[in-house]
Amino acid sequence: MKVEAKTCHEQTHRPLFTWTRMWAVLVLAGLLGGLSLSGSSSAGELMAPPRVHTPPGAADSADEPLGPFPGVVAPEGTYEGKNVEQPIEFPHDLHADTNKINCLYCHTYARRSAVAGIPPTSKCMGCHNVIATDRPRIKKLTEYWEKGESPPWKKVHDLPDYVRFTHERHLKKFLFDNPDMSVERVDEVCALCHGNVKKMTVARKQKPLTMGFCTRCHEANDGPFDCQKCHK
Amino acid sequence: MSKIEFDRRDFLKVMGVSGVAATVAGCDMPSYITSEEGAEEVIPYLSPEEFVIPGVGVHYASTCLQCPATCGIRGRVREGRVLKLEGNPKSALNTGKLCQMGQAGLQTHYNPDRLTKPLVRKDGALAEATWEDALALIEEKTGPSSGLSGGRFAWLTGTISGHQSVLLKAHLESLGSSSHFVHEVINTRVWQAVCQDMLGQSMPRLRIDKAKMVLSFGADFLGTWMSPIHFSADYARFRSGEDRGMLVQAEPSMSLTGANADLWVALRPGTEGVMALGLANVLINKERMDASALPAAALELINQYGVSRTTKMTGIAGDRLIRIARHLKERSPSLVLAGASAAGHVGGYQSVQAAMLLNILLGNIDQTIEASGDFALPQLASVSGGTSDLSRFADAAGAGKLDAVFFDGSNPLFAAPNHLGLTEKFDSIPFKVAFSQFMDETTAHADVVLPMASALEDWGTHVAAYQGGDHEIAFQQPLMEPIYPGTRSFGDMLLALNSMRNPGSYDGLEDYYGYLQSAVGSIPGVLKGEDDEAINVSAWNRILQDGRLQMPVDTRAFTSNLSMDDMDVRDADPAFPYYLVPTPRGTLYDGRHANIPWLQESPDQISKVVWNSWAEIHPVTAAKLAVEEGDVITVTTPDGVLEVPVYIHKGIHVDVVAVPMGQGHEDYGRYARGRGVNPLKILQPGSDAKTGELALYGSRAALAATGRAGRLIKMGNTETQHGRKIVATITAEQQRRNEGDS
Amino acid sequence: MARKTPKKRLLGLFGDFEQAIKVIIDIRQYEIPGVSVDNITIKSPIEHPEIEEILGDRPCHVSKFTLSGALFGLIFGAFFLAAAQANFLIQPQGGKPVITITSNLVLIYEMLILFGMLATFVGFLFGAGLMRKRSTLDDEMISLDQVGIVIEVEDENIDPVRQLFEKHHVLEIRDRELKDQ
Amino acid sequence: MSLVRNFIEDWSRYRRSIDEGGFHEYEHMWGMVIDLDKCTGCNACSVACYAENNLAVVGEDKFENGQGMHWMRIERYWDEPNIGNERVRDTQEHGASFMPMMCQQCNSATCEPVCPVSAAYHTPDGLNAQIYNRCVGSRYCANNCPYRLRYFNFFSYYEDSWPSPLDMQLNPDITVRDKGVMEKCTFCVQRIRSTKNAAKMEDRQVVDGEVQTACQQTCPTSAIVFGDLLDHESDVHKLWHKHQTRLGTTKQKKDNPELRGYRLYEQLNTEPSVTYLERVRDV
Amino acid sequence: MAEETHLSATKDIDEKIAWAEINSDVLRSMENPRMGYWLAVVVSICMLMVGVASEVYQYNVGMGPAQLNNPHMWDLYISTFVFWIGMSHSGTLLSAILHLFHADWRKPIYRFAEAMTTFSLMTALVFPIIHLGRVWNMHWVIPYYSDRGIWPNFRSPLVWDAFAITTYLTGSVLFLYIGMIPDLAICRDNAIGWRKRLYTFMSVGWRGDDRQWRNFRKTYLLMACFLIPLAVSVHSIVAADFAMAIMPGWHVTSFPPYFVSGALYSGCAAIITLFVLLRYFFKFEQYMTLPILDKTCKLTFAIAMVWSYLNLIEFASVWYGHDIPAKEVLIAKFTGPYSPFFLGMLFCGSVLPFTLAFEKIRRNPMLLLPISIFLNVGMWLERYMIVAPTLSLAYHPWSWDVMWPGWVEWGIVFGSFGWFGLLFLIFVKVFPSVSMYEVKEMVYHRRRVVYEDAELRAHEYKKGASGASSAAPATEGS
Repeated sequence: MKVEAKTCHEQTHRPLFTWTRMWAVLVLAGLLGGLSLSGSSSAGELMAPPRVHTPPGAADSADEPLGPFPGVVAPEGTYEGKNVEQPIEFPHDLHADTNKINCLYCHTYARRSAVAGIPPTSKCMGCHNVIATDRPRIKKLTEYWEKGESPPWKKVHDLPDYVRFTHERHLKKFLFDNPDMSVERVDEVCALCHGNVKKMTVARKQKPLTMGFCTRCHEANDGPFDCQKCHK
Repeated sequence: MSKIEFDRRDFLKVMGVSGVAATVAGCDMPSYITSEEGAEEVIPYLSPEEFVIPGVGVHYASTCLQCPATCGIRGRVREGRVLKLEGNPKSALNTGKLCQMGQAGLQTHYNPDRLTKPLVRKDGALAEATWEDALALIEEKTGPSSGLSGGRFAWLTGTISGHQSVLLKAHLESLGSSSHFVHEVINTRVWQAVCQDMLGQSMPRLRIDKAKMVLSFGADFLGTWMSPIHFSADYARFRSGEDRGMLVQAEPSMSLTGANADLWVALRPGTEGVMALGLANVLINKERMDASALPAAALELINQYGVSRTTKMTGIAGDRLIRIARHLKERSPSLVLAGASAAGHVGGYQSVQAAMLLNILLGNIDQTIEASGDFALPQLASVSGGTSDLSRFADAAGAGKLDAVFFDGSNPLFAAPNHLGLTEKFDSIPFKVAFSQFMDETTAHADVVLPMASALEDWGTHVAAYQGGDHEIAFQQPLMEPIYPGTRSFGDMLLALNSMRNPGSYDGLEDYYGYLQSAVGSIPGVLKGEDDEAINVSAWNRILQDGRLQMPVDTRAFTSNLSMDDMDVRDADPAFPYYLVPTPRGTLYDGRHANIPWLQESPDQISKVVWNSWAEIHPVTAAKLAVEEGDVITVTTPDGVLEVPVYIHKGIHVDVVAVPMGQGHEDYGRYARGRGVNPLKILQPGSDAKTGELALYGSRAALAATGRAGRLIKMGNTETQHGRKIVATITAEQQRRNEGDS
Repeated sequence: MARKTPKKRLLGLFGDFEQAIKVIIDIRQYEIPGVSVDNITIKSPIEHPEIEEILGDRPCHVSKFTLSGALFGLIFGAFFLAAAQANFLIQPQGGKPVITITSNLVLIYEMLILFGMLATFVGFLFGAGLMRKRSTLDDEMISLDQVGIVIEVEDENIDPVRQLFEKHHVLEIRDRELKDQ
Repeated sequence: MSLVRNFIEDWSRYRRSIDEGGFHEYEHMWGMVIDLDKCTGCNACSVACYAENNLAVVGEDKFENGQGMHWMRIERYWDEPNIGNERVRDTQEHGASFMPMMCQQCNSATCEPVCPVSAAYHTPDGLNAQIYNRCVGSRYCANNCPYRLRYFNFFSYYEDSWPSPLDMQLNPDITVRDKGVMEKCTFCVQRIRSTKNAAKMEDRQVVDGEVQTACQQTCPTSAIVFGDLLDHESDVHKLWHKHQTRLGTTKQKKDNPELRGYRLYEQLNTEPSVTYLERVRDV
Repeated sequence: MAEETHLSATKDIDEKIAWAEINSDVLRSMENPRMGYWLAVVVSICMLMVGVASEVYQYNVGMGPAQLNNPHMWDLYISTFVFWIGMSHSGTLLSAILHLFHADWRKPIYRFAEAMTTFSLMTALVFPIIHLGRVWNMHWVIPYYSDRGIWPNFRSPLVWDAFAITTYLTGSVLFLYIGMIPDLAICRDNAIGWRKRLYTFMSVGWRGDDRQWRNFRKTYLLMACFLIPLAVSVHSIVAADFAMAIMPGWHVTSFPPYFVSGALYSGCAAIITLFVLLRYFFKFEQYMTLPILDKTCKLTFAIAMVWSYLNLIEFASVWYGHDIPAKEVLIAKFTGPYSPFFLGMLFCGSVLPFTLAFEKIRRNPMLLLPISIFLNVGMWLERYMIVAPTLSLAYHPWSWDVMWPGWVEWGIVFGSFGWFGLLFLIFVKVFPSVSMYEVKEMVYHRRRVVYEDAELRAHEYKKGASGASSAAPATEGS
């Protein structure tokens, strides 16, 4: 007797619940699941098509969340940076906030080079030859200067070696080419990626500076998407 | 990468630690992690110049010293490091182009095997010493109190020119000596002698670009002969357009130029002159060319070399000879060159002479061979070296005529054939000082070794022996601050040596830079007007920015003094049936670049071998020896034996074995030591009668298979295209039809 | 099914499948009050498809799970892949489509099978009532070579069932209060 | 919803076949012409490439194993495939055939679609890019390159190839590749990048000749011409035009079949951006 | 073994075996195998250690010591990967296809065949991972949501591989597991200690009631239906790794069926090997009988012929297709440095299977062990001959190069056999390697056929071709 030959095709449907309805739900779930799983990457609704540069003004629709200043959508993301021990505890707050020194005065390379640069020691001494010469930190600085050395500052904002980031182009886009901005407000531009350094002494990393952080901002502000633009 | 004016020389400091290590193998980190804060240091400049911006490269002009051609270079400098060398477009000699040796100048500069401290021989061994000790020893042996003077002191250098040459001569004069041996293995001395004798100018300008046909007897003008980069640009013009020139190369083993020839002729070594005379014979007797310009003695000689005799002696088919002659006649102006393989024989002078005779017969003088005149400042002109100085030096040293010798820029112990017995003679000199960047064969035998700054850290002026059109002084300036504080500038050393002999002679000059500036300032009309006191700084800066200083060209015409001697062709010795050719290649050159990893790994242009020596033989020879590619053979001359793997190709005369020079270092850096063989060592004695140059191409050898397979490391695993269209070739006729305008 | 009267579960172990079949046939024929074929469970060491004939059709929903899983895989795969490609930061510029149908078909096919199989498995777990607390009314011999019949009966109807079992040479009978479960 | 918009827009966005003229929204299309008649095989380009691109010197043993890293290599062939029908002679009468080979920057590259992680992709500049830090090292791209122009870091060369102070020479504009990464000629993308950067800073277009690749810059005979094929005034475009080589076809339709321009293995439909001009010999 | 040959010479299984005996025989195998088993375990561990050491070295140093080079970017890793993927097709074939065709002789042997599927897949999975230059980034091949907005390249056949293998692994594990649940319940009822807990957990409360059996039957059938096209697609996709490439010798249309047939072939050969070994280790002479071995050999022979045919087709299409580079590769396979391997592959793959045409050999386990191993050597060579010669000789002659694998590569390949062996040996020790409930079914039905339902059997047999015929035991005189 070939008992196995009898497969169970004589089953009758007993509608426990409607399968058609369930399949309709499935279609929807698949569609939404597929779309959202892959598409929810990055800035959600802000996702602009990466290739076409929309003409200026077109992006300024009202539902665009406002950045810290006109013409830019601030990159999202925060980071709790650790305190870096520097050879001299440089007070950014004192210089940039209290004394209202423009960021670009010291980080002068930012507008003409890929790197912003640490100011040369001669620049520090330019003022501190006369100002606050009795403070311990300045004494330490003077010591270095007299030895003919620069203080070995520690890098706080460091990108991996395969990443190319240029300060000059970002400043050009957000500051110099931005009709709503003036050079005096450069600190707001810097703050996009460096956090509010004005309120710190030694700079702390406050933004994650990850690729996602970069790409989200590039999406929101129509930056380029070519991998080779940033990866070397 | 904008070019910014050079302002101050002391600004080539390496910036910060992290500036140097800017690119470390950083690929390992996944990109969702960023670098840790505070992990790296960034050290700013103490007080920067306006034009130095971190992250922006600046170009500085200088001069390449990788070979004697003195091409202009520009170095890309960033954060105080020189990153890349490029040709200097302002240089008339190389117009922005550079060869592989020039590119590799960086690795001479950054070489890990550079000497960093002075060495002094103590108890038979070299030991580290301070500069003060070393200089004190030199003062003791060669200073005024040493009693050394006259011919008992000598300098042995490579090709030297410019203000270094001036100071060196001053030093020799201060010792009352005139013994300056200038040694270059790869040289054009015979050519210069022939030009001097026949045309009255040793370095006439060669207009390859104007020629419609170039017949070259072993002149590897694209590889190592005279000024290869200059000639390469000329060659490009020669090859383009409707009048695309024809290149015929006759030589025993294929050089880079031969590899580019329309027609490559395998010539029995030493018969270059015979072929030239045979061609002259055909031109006069068959092609009815006007031979009135030639003296009767020459005509008589030419008539002795009829087609059949020439064919028999050279091994070239008669119809081929006639065809070349016909082309020479049709394609006027032409240019006949004779290079190392023609000159490197006992009768080398005559061979080159015959080639020059052919030029005269073809009417090329003042057409493609232009008068170049002498350099306006003869004291700066290039003192070109040769191998005759090597044998003279060996003789002098062997005869015990030398008490103290200074060495710079040359490695005679590597290049000297065994028969000169130079090592023993060298060791017999009581006091030997080597100015060197590296520990090489010569340095290792010296008594005092002074570590020199590299070419990219030093000041200097150079004058090319072969000037490409405009006469120029090439300026060498530092592209970065010395990597090793223990090294010193050669110019500074010359100044120190001079002041050692004549205290106070160069007072008021801070260093060689100061000397150079004042010396250039003393050239009328360059930095100062007639009655200016001070130097025009911006003019000086402009010179440094250009890296070149134009000098007025002397337009002295040729004088003609035609003579012709009979060929001196030696017969084969049946015990040594093959000719040994030590091939010069523009890679390791005469061996000085053997410690440059880029060049060791740069495949040879012809055989594509890397990191080793090889012997080129013809397939017929290989069949006789029953060897295949990579098998080791012995190359035996009466002066020694080499064991070397073979590379078999048809670009070589059947009776020739070619071993490239450059490898076989016993004492050099890590990349060179113990690698390959040095063919120069086993060359047979013999020299050109007129110039005294060693007959480098005149050695005979016997070959034998060892039955072992050797290590022949090659790039590429095929010799043919297997029927694919990889390099397609069309005839010049087709090209001429279609490319009239370019 | 209202549970007013106390109920018991009765397990009868039989040495032979044929005997067990006869028990069920008897139950069908004699209609013991309170015992319906629907309340009978047969436990056997091997599969006996032929009992369907006696027990009647019972539902099996695995294939519906399978179909829905496969459909989900198909739709999810299609949209997931296409959306991922369309929203990729860099877009291929070499003149090729962004959403590549051919390669996606291959992947959708795999996704269909993957989700189909997973759903089948889940369906099996649910459908077979696995992953539940193990019934104590069980015997190790069932996994060896004996066949068990489990019948839910009200207390008053237990005796006829016992008699029936014994008539067919039952090896062992166990019972359990239903509220234990 | 921009998500859906991307979806719909991208569906056929780049799908324009060769017959339709191909995709033409490139910013640039960097291309090259190499005149094989001018190329003397001197190797200067190769060493310049080592210097510019931080190429590792692998050493004798690894070179023997075929693990050398010459992005630009000069191949030398001895045969004369199509010049006359002379008998095989016992000397190498017409010299050697030199072939400078670097990444052909195919527009329809075989390496791109097979990369599992999209580390090989096509840029809006018409370049065939390789993102080193994305590479997982499956080496599929190199297997699928008919020109065999991709090189793999079989070892970590950093320590061995650049003993101090050789490491000071390393170009900071380009990463030093670690073990397990595929690399290849990039048409000196760091130079393109910095030139474009300079141009953008001055709000202008890149002009022809402004970007020079290291090999082109050093070539003693100027056999290499490099530029933007989309710029109709560029030398490289003029040469392509003159020799009637075109992108977007597997078989060049030339008015004059004797014109020298050809692309390597065109029949494979890889669309290389490098045109070679045939070598010429006077026979 | 010899003394029972006469007994099992005609019947797939002795229908007189008591069920209790089946239980005790199989359960016993999980406790006290022969010494040979432990020897095999030790050998496997040693082999695995070699592989692990090689991989650790390679991880630290790079892919260089594997002796890969510029044209030879892939070598043993990928060919061995394809080999293991091929091995994995045996379980599916035997179990799913024969299940659909109701060939009941599969029952005693399908369990270990399925285990082989799973474990050879697990072995295969190792290779594409360790052949990556940067193993630590392997997860980039998997499509997952990332902050960076980048995805794998769905056009790459390697990504298809990742999808296909994951699916296949999931599927085969499920298939193996579902089929094992009733047996796990048996184990549960007989085990103590940790085994009890393990089996209790894994048998998910199987009680053998009719509802479970009903769903089980349906599920098993559905899984089989999924697995067959899946197995075909998996190996087609693996073939696509090559066929999608532009390289001569790879870019072949017939590759997918060729690969599938090769896979079935090597899988069957491996089943023979393991059949003989398990039969010996666990004294399974009563269940893994010679007639079943005989049938397996016949199947292997048939597939070998299909494979040989596809081989010839491939040669012919290359030869007459006149694509020069492809032809060069083909000629080089016959004459070049790889020719010993290529001819060895043809011998092992196409000539050696003819030995299976003889019944005496088919029923001689001692002979079949080496033969089946050589068949698999042939199949391994086949994969190597697909990968290596094409890489040696492709379009660009300048890069032609012959490269022989280095010690690291050999070490890892060697280790993979240890890895597979260890997994398999652990499996057969922990889980019943013969399906008890199905052998019981087999015995049950046979018994009914032989003693009770001779007439019915005759009737069914006449209906014949309706699909059940293969189940009819080829017995003379009942």
